[in-house]
Amino acid sequence: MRTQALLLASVAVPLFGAACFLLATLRPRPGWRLTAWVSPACAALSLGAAIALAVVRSGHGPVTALGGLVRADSLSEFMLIVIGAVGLLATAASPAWLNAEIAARRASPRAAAKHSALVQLFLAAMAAAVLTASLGLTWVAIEATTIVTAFLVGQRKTRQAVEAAWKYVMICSTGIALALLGLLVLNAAAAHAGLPAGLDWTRLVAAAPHLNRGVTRIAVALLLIGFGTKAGLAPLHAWLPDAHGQAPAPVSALMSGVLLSVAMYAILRVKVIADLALGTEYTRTLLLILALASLLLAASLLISQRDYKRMLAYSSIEHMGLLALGAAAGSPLAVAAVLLHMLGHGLAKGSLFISAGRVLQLTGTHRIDRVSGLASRAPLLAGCLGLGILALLGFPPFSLFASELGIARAGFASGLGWVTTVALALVLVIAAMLLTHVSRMLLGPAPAATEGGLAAGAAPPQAGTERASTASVIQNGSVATLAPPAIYAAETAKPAAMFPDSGLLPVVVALAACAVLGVYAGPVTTLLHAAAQAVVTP
Amino acid sequence: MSPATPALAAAHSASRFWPGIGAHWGLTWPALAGAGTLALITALFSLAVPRRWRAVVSGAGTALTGLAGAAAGVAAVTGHRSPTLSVPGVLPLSGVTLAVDPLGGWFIAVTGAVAVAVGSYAIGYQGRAASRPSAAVLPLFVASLLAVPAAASAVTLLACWELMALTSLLLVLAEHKRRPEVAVAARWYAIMTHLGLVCVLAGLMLFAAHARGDSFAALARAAPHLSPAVKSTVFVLVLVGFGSKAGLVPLHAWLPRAHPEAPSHVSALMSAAMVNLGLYGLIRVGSGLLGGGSAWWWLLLIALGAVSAVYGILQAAMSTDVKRLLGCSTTENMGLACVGIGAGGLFATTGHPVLAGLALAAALLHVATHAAFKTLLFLAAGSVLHAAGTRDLDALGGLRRGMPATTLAFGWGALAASALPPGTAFVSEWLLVQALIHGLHGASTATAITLPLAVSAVALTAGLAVATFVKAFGTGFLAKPRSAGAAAAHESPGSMLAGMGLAGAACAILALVPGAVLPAIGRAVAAAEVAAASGAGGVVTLRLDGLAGEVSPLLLTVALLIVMVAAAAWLRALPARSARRKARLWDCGGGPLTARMEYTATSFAEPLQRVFDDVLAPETDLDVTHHDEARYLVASAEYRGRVPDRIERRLYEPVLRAVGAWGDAARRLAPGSVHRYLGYGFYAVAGLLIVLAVTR
Amino acid sequence: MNALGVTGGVLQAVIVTGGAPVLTGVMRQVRARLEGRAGQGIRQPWRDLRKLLRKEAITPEGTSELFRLAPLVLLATTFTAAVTVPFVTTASAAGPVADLFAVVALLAMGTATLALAALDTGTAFGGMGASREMTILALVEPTLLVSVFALSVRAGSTNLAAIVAATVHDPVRVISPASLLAAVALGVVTIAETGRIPVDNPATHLELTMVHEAMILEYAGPDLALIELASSMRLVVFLGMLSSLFLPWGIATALTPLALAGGVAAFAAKVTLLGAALAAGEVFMAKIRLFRVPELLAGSFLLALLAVASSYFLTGPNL
Amino acid sequence: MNHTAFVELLNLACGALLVTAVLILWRRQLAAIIRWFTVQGLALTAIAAIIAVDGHDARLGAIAAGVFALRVIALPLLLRRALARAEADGGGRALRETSPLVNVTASLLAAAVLTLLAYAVSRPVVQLTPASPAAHAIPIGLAVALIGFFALVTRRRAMSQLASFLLMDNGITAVGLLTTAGTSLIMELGISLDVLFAAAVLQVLTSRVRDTFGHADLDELRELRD
Repeated sequence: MRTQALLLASVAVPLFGAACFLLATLRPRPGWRLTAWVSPACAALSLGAAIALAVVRSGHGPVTALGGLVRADSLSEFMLIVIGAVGLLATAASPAWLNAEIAARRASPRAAAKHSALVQLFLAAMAAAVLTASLGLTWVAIEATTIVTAFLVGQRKTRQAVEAAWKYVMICSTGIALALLGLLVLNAAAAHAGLPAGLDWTRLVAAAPHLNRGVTRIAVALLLIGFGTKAGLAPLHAWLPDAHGQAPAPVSALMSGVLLSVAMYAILRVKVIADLALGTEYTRTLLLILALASLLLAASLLISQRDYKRMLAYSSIEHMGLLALGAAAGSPLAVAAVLLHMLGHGLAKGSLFISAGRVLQLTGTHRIDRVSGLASRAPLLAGCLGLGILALLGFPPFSLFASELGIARAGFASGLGWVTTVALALVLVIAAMLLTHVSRMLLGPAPAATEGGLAAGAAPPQAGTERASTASVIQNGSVATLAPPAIYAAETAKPAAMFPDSGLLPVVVALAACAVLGVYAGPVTTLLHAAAQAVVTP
Repeated sequence: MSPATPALAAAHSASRFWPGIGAHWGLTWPALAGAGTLALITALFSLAVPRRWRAVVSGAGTALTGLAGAAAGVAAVTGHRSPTLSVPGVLPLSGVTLAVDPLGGWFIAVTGAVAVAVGSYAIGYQGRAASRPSAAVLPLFVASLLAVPAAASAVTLLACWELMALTSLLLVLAEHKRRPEVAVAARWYAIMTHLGLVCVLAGLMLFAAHARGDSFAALARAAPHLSPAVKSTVFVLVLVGFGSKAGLVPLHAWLPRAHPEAPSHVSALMSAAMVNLGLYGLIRVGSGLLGGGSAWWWLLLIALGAVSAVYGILQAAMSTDVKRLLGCSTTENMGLACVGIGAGGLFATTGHPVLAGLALAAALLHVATHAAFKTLLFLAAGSVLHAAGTRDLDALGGLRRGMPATTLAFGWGALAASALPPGTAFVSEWLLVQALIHGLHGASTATAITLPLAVSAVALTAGLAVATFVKAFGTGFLAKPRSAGAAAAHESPGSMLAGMGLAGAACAILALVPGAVLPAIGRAVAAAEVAAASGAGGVVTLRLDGLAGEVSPLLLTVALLIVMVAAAAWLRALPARSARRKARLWDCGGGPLTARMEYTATSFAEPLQRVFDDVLAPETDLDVTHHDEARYLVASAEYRGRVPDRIERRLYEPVLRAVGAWGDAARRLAPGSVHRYLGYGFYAVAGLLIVLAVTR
Repeated sequence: MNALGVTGGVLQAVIVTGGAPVLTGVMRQVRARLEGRAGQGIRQPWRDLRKLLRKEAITPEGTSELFRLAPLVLLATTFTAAVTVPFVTTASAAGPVADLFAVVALLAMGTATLALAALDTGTAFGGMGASREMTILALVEPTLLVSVFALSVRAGSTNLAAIVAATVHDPVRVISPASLLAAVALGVVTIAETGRIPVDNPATHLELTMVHEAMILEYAGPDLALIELASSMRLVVFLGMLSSLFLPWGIATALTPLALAGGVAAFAAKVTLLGAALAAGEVFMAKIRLFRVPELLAGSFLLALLAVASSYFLTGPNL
Repeated sequence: MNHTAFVELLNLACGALLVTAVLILWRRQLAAIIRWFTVQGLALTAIAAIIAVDGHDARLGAIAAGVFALRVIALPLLLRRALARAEADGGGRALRETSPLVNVTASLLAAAVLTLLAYAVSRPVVQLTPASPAAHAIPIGLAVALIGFFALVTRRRAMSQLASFLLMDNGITAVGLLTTAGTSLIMELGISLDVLFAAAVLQVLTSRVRDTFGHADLDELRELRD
């Protein structure tokens, strides 16, 4: 009973949060200051619930609730933890971000409340997706995430935002519709194999060997492409850079950090059934094609990338490709590495998107070549960005090193030597390009525009983190307000001054967590292996 | 490793007061653990303490870390056994395995000793300007350097390797706000080091996949049963990976960039300690784990080494940036060491254990000597930069007045580097040449063709090294100052001099009594499974075991000193002497000589540049502007000349261009049209369905 | 290191130091006669030295201790070589020093020090001379070591004493192609290292051509005397090495007065002959341009390499 | 009702499904497209109803009702309102699909090819239950889905792309119905709600696109590119 309560909490808490925010929007003048902190609170609660669930249930079998509609095994619990962790990161960073937006008159308190409500719904939908006991309901939940996030992507009603939202909804719905088709076909096969309706995961796995091969092949292909769309895998990846580029920073963090992983979760589940029904070769081939295509695409488009948020988005495509590669390898080690990679990537990419959001607020431009000398203008921000990128490239002590190494090991060990080598080469190109672009943004002397900034930054060395730099921005903001070009500086000056670092605190914590995980995962490791067992073909 | 001995004694006493340590933990682990803890504590404190104390804390902590590391290394090479540590919890999914054998111990000891000198130097060099990150990362870098040779599984090696890369990258970035070149250099370094990592990773993982286990023990056990194709693939991959770290041509491109732009104490650590680990990897994997393999591996390594040596020293001879010069000379010395390693492997595979031991011993000794004198040189160059504000030899000169101690240090280092007796490198290169020469007996034809060429490469390298360092010392420190900065140069603070002094002392010991370290090298060679022992021994006189050959640098030096003293005394004893008189230099009667009339470094190197015209392909352009009245009257003539890195021109630029073209072409994949995007999916689905319909 | 060697060392010290200027005198005389001049007599170099040693020591302005130390180092290196290389007896005074590489490096050390001293003056002449000398040194090194390689293959060691002993025991080897090629190569090296025509002209003071002279332009008095002495000794050492390596006949193998006397006489005779031949050759040759020198050295390098090759291929792999 | 009649009716409905799909692909008038879409919804309802009646399956009957509510009433209503607003903005002119990326003839041929592909691919599914006449109609559903996807790729107007998406969805639903493998009601409900909401979201976005980009066609939404 207690476990079931915990189980439902991770869906119910965000729903409650959403309700609070919706009420807040109803009030004529929402008291924003206070309500802003509801969402981090909810996220923290659900993360706590997830961890508690994992602790309570460890050692016992899966728990079910709502008459078998909801079930949690180790894999779902791990996914809940991923969602909770990244959700906490994103929501903890959003008050500062939203305040800055409000202060810059780009959003009203009501819009902010609406935004927070949608974010909570988004979190609830993702939690539901990993908790439901049946493939069908997982599909429903994943499609629900698209609907919820559509307005988040298009929140800023600019041309680009609308364009991004349209592409996002159109492409994702199409892809997910393909998954629906596959799902129905699989359902037919299951029915023919004598399964009751409902596409229950465990029943499917149990009956998988009896599924009709021909039908399952079609179903699996469609399911992989369909869920692959949502996971940002080629060929239907194109929504990702646009949506991630246009969505508000915390939302990009959530989408890139967890949404993709949730879709990958569905793929992992489907893979088990497929392997049992068709043997490992079929899914492995499909996944390898998707993986290499995604990696190649990410590498090609990162080379002459000019927009730093799109750059991060393409790097997400790369990492999803790596996950697909690991899934293709399919050994227990590979799957454990894939799961750890989900967590590490979620934390790192979330931090990066939030930092990128700060950069956007500070400089007012998406262009890489218009941002320079960040390290001397905003050392803390630059540090977060730089360390985040290093984490993303898989440098130790960050956990992505351990997971990428695991994936590579598993790849070579399961006879995918050549593919893994090609993937490594592509990853090298991507790493080179990320380093190049980011170092252009971070390094070098501060641009001439902020000469005063440099002075201010240099004057108080001890306290010379964000505060000094924002001081500089105010300075040249206020001097430059008369001059039209630097208007954005005048705008960003105020919020930056009002909220020095609070927006980056979660980022620092998340990166630290990522590093700790990379050195010593402790109990997480056991959970990882248990979760891996859940989706490794026996 | 002079600085290490007290620490070793300390470890001894520790084991006495703390029974059990010495017993089953050996001396190595406590020392290494101490090093790690010290590094972490130092890092935290450097973050915490106010700017005034930062440099002191980080420098002293680094020195102590190095001391502990050196103690561990010395304990290992003096034959103290230590158990293999296995920590499954750390590094998720893989776990960490550590072990220190004499081979690893040798590199650990060298690294630790370098770190001691660098640490005490860093106190003065960082000074008030010490930024929080670089002060905190310095000890961590040293710790990671110490950890790499202690790794006993492929995954652990890779983890330590990447930590080393990360920390060094952060240190290279230290001065990026002052010079834009730093960012460029860091970019090159990061990308090349990542390339190296990918190759090592692929090689080791392939190896581990075939060995069904990634601990070195498992790899070594499986090696004999592997197919030659797999073994060769692994070797070539790790050769590329480790070679890029060792700065072997053509993967050296990062080296002459990163070394000049990094802070000098970091350059010293990178050049004297980090690049060695590339060699360590080659020895460990090539000889130790793969167990020899086929002869062509080693012939290839010899060829690479020879080319790197000659090319590196040529670049050094041409360069006028003193730190770039030192960087290129690092490539040279790594090349020489690779010739030794290659020869060792070659002789081991062709069944000449004595020669194999000798060659590898030469390589290992050269690693140590190079570490000693390159530390000294970089530290001295650093204090020049610190004092005169420039690294350009053409703008230096006359430093001997302002900074006599630094001049002495650089001179001693230059002598050591140019392989002249009683210089440090003389002994190791002598051993190397001995090994090569004796290898001709009963060699196969390929070997018989390779060895003389290798010898001549080594000889040419030695000759050019003399020219290079005469240029560096002569134009940089002697003669007249060529710029205001050089004229105003002042001596560095005591801590920096102390660092240089330690390095200089190490140089002296290795130069005069190299025999003292030969037993340790012998154990290392045995651990590398190349030969039973180093093929040389003796303390005062170095004798080859089983071969005719002996040299005694100590005797040589003593003889020189005696003769000099005698001659000086004789001069004094001459009749009808009056005191020395000062006199004007011969200025051809026209006014006093100015600094502008001196030979610069560029002009000094000009004859060599002409000789090696075809290799270096120097670029010169001359614009002459005439008077409008008469085209025979020259108004002004401007001459510009530079010696670009040829390999970079021929190898890297095309690749970079190709990648750029690829990127621009690929941008057409994302034109922004939703129809195109959906089309990708549609065609993919249709194609897939067709395939499914056709195949059953 | 044995009695024979020590005795030889002492004798060599005396002979080389005392005889080197005489050799220079002889060579100048030979040239003079061949050019139809009367010449100054073979003792002239000694007279010059005495005069220089009597003069007061001069320190050019702005030069450092290194400038003053250089002559001593030069003398010391040359003298040490002169003592340890087996000229008179097959044994060396100090075996561990008589390694061929050690000797070569020792002599190079002297040259390098002189080059530094030249740079120390800061005059254009000094720089020019140093730069040229270093270039030649760098290019000579490969030839030298590879021909040493060729010779050592014969004896299985690079220790001079061992090589000489081996040659004495088996004189036929001298006419093996390997050793002939090596001899020619070493001859060229000797010319380059001792700064004789056609590489350098010891008698010139023309900016465009001088190498060695440009380096020592600022020296005067006793310092100059030391340098002159050292360079003439250097010539003797090189010629002596040639003689001991390729025509070691008459060299003393036993510690008997007769043998020693014979050794001394043979050494003197050989070196004088070689010197005379060198001088005679110089009469018929002109100095070549500095940038043609590499061609000459490349040629000698080729010969040395061929020497190694032949020592391997003509005698078969298993020597 | 006897079996032959059942088969006849079923085939008739399926034929209607396919024909309407082709007509939707053919016509340019958005109003007409919506009309035919409604008809297709009816066909779909018919299929569900026929199978329900034949199998005396109350659950399927309920589903049929749901399909009717969603695809004959809700979605067309939604589309019509969007169209009406669009035409109001456009000054009352009847809104036409500007020439699609692939001209009508070519797209009709493509539709033919896709239908054949659908038949080829879905053979295994058909052979799963060779006895049931419904199963034999599965290729039609797949064909409609593919045609919908094709239209999605080629249609320029936001409105018509939305319609094509719904067409594709109809096809998929048809497959679901024809496999006669029951799915749990809650799943059906979820799926239908998702479709409805997706359509609603897209309809809102359509008006936003119109507000921000005017009557431009979707191919001009190219500000986000590399």
